[in-house]
Amino acid sequence: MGKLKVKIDNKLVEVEQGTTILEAARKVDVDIPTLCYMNLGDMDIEHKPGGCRICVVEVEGRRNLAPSCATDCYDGMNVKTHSIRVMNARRTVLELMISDHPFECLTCAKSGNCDLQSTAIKLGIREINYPGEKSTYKPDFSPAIIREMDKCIMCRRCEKMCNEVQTVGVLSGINRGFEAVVAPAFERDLDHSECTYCGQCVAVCPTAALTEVDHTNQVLRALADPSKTVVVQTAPAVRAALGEEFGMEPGTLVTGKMVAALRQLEFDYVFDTDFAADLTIMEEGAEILSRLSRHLSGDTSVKLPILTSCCPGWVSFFEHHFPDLLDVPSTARSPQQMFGSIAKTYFAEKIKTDRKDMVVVSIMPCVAKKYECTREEFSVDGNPDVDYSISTRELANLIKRANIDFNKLPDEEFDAPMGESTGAGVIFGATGGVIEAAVRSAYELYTKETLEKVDFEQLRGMEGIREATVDFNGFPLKIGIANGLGNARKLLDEVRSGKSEFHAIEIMACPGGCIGGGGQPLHHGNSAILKERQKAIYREDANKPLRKSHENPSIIKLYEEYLGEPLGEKAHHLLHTKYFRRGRTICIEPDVKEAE
Amino acid sequence: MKKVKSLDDLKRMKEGLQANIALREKSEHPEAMTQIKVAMATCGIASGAKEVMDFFITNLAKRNIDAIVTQTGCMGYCYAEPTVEVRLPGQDPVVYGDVDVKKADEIIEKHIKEGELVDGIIPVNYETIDKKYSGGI
Amino acid sequence: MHILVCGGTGCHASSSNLLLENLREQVAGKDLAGEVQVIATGCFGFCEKGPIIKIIPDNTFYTQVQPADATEIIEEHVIKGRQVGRLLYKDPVNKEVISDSRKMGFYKKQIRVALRNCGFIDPENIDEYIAADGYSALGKVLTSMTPEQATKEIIDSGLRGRGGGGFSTGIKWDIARKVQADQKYVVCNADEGDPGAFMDRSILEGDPHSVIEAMIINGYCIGADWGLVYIRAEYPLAIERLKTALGQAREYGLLGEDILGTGFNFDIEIRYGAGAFVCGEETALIQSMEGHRGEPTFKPPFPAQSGYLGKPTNVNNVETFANIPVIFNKGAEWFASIGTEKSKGTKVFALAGKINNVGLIEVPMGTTLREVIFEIGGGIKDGKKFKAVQTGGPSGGCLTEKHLDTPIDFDNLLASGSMMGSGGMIVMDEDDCMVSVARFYLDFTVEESCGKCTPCRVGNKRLYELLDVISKGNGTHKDLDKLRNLGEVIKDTSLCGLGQTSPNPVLSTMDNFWDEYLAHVEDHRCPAGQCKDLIRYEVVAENCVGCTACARNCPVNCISGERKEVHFIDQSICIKCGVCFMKCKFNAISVS
Amino acid sequence: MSAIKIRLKENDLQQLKDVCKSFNNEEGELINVLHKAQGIFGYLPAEVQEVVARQLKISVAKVYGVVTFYSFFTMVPRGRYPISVCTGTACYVRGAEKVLDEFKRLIKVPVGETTPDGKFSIAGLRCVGACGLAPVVLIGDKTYGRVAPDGVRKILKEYDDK
Repeated sequence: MGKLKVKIDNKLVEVEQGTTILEAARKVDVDIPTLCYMNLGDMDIEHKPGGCRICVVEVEGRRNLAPSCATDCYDGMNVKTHSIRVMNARRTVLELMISDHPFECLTCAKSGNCDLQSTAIKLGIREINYPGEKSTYKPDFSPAIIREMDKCIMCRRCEKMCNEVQTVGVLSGINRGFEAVVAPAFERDLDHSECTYCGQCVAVCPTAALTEVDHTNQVLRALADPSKTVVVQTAPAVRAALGEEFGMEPGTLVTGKMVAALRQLEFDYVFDTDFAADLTIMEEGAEILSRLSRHLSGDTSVKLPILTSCCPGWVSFFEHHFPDLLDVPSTARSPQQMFGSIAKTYFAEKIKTDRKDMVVVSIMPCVAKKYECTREEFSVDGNPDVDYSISTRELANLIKRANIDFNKLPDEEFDAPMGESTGAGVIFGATGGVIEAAVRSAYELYTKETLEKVDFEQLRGMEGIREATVDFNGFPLKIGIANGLGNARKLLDEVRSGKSEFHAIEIMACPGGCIGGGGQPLHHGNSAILKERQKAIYREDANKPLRKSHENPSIIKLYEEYLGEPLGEKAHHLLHTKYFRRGRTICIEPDVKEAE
Repeated sequence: MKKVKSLDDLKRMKEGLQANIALREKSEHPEAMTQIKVAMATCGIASGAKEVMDFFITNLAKRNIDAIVTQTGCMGYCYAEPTVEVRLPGQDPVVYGDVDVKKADEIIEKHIKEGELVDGIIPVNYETIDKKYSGGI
Repeated sequence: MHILVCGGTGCHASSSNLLLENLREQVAGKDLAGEVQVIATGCFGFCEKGPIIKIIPDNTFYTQVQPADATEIIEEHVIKGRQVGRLLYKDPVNKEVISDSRKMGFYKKQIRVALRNCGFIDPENIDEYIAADGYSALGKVLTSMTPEQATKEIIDSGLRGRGGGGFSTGIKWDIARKVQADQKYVVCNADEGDPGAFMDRSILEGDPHSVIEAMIINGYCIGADWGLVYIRAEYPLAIERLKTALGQAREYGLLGEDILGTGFNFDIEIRYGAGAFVCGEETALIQSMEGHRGEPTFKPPFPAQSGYLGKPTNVNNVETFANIPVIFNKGAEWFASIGTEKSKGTKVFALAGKINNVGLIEVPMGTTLREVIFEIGGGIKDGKKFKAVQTGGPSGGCLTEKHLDTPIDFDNLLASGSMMGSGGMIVMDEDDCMVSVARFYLDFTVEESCGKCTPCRVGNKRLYELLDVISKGNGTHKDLDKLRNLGEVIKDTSLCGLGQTSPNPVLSTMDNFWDEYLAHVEDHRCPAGQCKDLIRYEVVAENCVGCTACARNCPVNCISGERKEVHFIDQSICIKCGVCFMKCKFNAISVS
Repeated sequence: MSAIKIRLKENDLQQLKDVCKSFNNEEGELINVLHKAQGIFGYLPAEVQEVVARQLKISVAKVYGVVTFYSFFTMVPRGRYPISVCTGTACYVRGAEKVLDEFKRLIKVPVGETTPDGKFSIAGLRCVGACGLAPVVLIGDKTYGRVAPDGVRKILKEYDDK
């Protein structure tokens, strides 16, 4: 079929059949404002409910205004995006939206980063002509996510992420008309739902209806407390995105500046979660090999595939949705928790500090990590291994608040010993990275040969589900990779039905892996940004002198001095965990009789 | 159980069933049809009006004549019961007295079919039933 | 002799089922079973005077018949041939008694096409439907026409969708017919949500087979073998009758496989609505049928391209379907000969409100409002003055005196600022306040908006709030400007038909009753005396005789006064219910 | 996290599962299932929705979203004598609003709620199609036509001894 000739604001543009007015307009640099529309092209996530009506335009010959995000172009179409009719309508619609929104921009968590606010600025809203009753809802504070639905504009992006992308199914549109809002079942708090705290809803929320729990003040207090030794760890994906908050191009690596900034913030020890990622590979890799060899030798009590367990959103997901498969994932704790555990034992002993006087802060691209560090099993006598987890966005905020000019900071190095890491630890930040890191080590341990080429390109990419076979010297190791919980569910369903042929599966809750985490700088639906972050991660890996976790000298030393063997007793105690059956919030089936 | 297996089946079935609602269809346009009213008050019934009415209903149908048979109250000719009023389309009504089955047969064959009047007409004080009984039927 | 007893919901609600039983008992008891058939039919339409029975062949029309009247009817009318005078219909204007339904003003101007079998056959008996030409259209289509020819017949008939929009039914079928797909669906929209319209229910109650027949024909035309009826769960009687009819059609082989030996298969299932007006919109309806929240989706894709379960789906409403068999039986030309140039055939209206003859009527397109209201409807109740007629329900507008001689069709109504909608027609008199009426409809829309798009979710709420302020006498001229701008924007920007039409009641009343709005705003006065906050009931001392009727009936006991003395209303307690006003026989209560 | 009260009896649970099964546990049949379930229990408490969600393999949030969308579904038990006042247009112009007000005033609960003794509940209803009888009130299955505000007390009296 031929191209369509379309006129938008008197600019001619030729587009393919199936192009929307919005897409065509962007081709000729006509920037139609949108609010509910969201397009994460590479992840095949498109959301255009046509609900907000901000993007309406006038199409010649059409009775009413057309939503440009959902209306396809046709040949000879004549579109006006700024006629007086459109401007009045768009303005009125926005005023309506704001009329049902709290006027607290100055104190709002999203101020300056809010799509509603920027649209209001763009349209020059100075007064609300249609004031009236506002919706009010009880705010919901969970360990990781805050819901303030007074600020919801019903774009339904969160619902899309929660249901169609993540298949977690916690959020749904409820009620109707003016009362309509997005909420968990029975309007319970998230804490009483099956929420995994993956944070994808937070990541796409255009306003502050969904935000992460902010721990920056607690961190500041800890830093100001002379009796506390404050240790910070930074997750791999943070360095690939933090720069964006300071106006740098997506994909700029700011590892050194980040370390410098953390020092200026007066953290006592600036360490790297990558160290713990290497440690994770030691344990998880050993576990993979152990289960694999026992399985291959005919031990039917050993289940395969083995699933990675470093992502807390994912852990929460299988605890809720696949409680019958709790013995399938690796028992290895996540890098964040391994770090906390080691910091408050091995390192605390080293610097002769009581764990009660040590505060471990993690900088994470993640919202679920906030929840993970509150899990009871990760504390000793009520003292958590990781005290506070703050997101990339919160760190940026903290840096700005401390009057630090991030762009002008020098590059600095992490502290020893828990700042040392290999390239394998870095790639944890991208989907496929954990399994690639595991393969690098497992290959050598299994084949007893040196792995020459450490780049497993077949494990990299952005597709939601990928599979690859790695030749372990004659043994074909079948690997599955899923990012996004909806994709994870597909692989899990296969495992549950016994159809899965994989030996090992890596799962990350967020699309793209940690680089697309719920705590990262907002990408506002631009998936090109994720690709740049991914490239940065692999660039950092390539630049590292050491690229296999088991070669990390600090890790080797840790085992020698403290842990003994991977999967050994001490390692088991400090670095492994167990999972809990969480099921639905109301258990009906198992204990009906007891209840009645 | 009946199954309608073809269009012909349906048509046959319709023909068989049509009589059930024919009365209603006809009553939509009664003036276009022969109307027969049988006086069915106590006096009429006592002298055999019901029998006469049944005869009309069954035989008109049998002989394929489009007609409406209705009952009416006493026409006031108690001496001549059963009485029957016959109105052909577009004509004035005629009232017969002392109608029995035999007379009814004659009315059908001669008056209704051929348009010939039959003996036994009550001519006196001619009033239509409609006028006599307010509201009319 | 046939005794037809109306079994529609209206009459049902007034115990017509008991009446039916009593009549049958009497017939059996008096050994009349051979001569007299008692038949429960669908709605006669004349709901104002229900329960109604009609005696065939003499067309005697009895109104407001109580179960206890059965004996008298049988003994007097059936046996003795004497009409029961007190049950006959009296013309409300000239008080003349009319016994023959065909001579009643209510029926004189009506042409019943969609309602042809309502009140004529027993809807629970397929044999009666077949006797009344039922399924012959299906036979004709399946054996002698190609889908294309049959579709063309509908296009040629000029039939337009009776559900509201008025899109050409034939063209709609043709679009669905031309789409290639392995599976297609036919959907009958029986989710009549317009408050005050009940024709679809009446048709399903009175003539379910005509809808079934039409759906099969539709299936044949577009190449679908499955049909769904989406029906309001609040319509228990219609559901029962439809289920019975489906069962009978299946038993006769008219539904199922190899229909009439032609190799064509088609079956129908029932889906229930659950109380959401927006589900009358076809995309919302499809969402609902799939088990989702009934939120409309953006068109295109149209259901004809991607509908139920993503398959091409043709959706028509009940009344539209009810017209289909007649078109094939009598020909497209016959159908097109009725009505106006662009609106063919007849339209069923639910005539209600301040009118003498409330009921369901069917008139040719092009009939004027005057004919409908004053001839068929018998004029305004209690001799009051006609003020407005609201058509199209919450999507329509109010028409006035000046529109009375406008021939009713899709385009004229639209041009007058209202719309056909599903055919609700609510007549209002001088006591109805137009601001309140607009507010009533907005209240409905606010409650029924799905909440998906901003203008409908928030905008209608704001419209309602503005109207509320005005009806309380607190509105300003600026509020009136806002009302208009907001109304226009909501129409222009809403996602679906609900929002695109919801401001109509406001905009049309503003157009036609501007003075009334001004009176509320400028004088803080409600000319119709209906807005509670703007009126007070007071005792007119010179007329009050102290009969105590007002005091005794006042629900809040705010009226005091001794017997034979002038009474007094305590304004601080008065809830303005108006009972005192209604009860006073001496014009001693005034509204101001 | 797990100890939350359960109100379903075992046979209720079985009945509910049977309902779901009769619709092949199909997701698309959610609304039909909810109709049946409400028919059994009179309303749709959270527990019922949980079971339905599990049987149909859909999220509870979605079931709740559907339940709260449609006005026919309710999560509160209705009274033994549910009062529905038709607020369709025909009834409205013939004074239904005042009738509704009077009912509210006399049974002392707002629309959508049930009296504390569980006897009456009151709701608005959009057009029962008996416009000839406007204003119309339904109490249970019983229809009252041409109801005037001052007739409300008398209607309620019928239920005095019940």
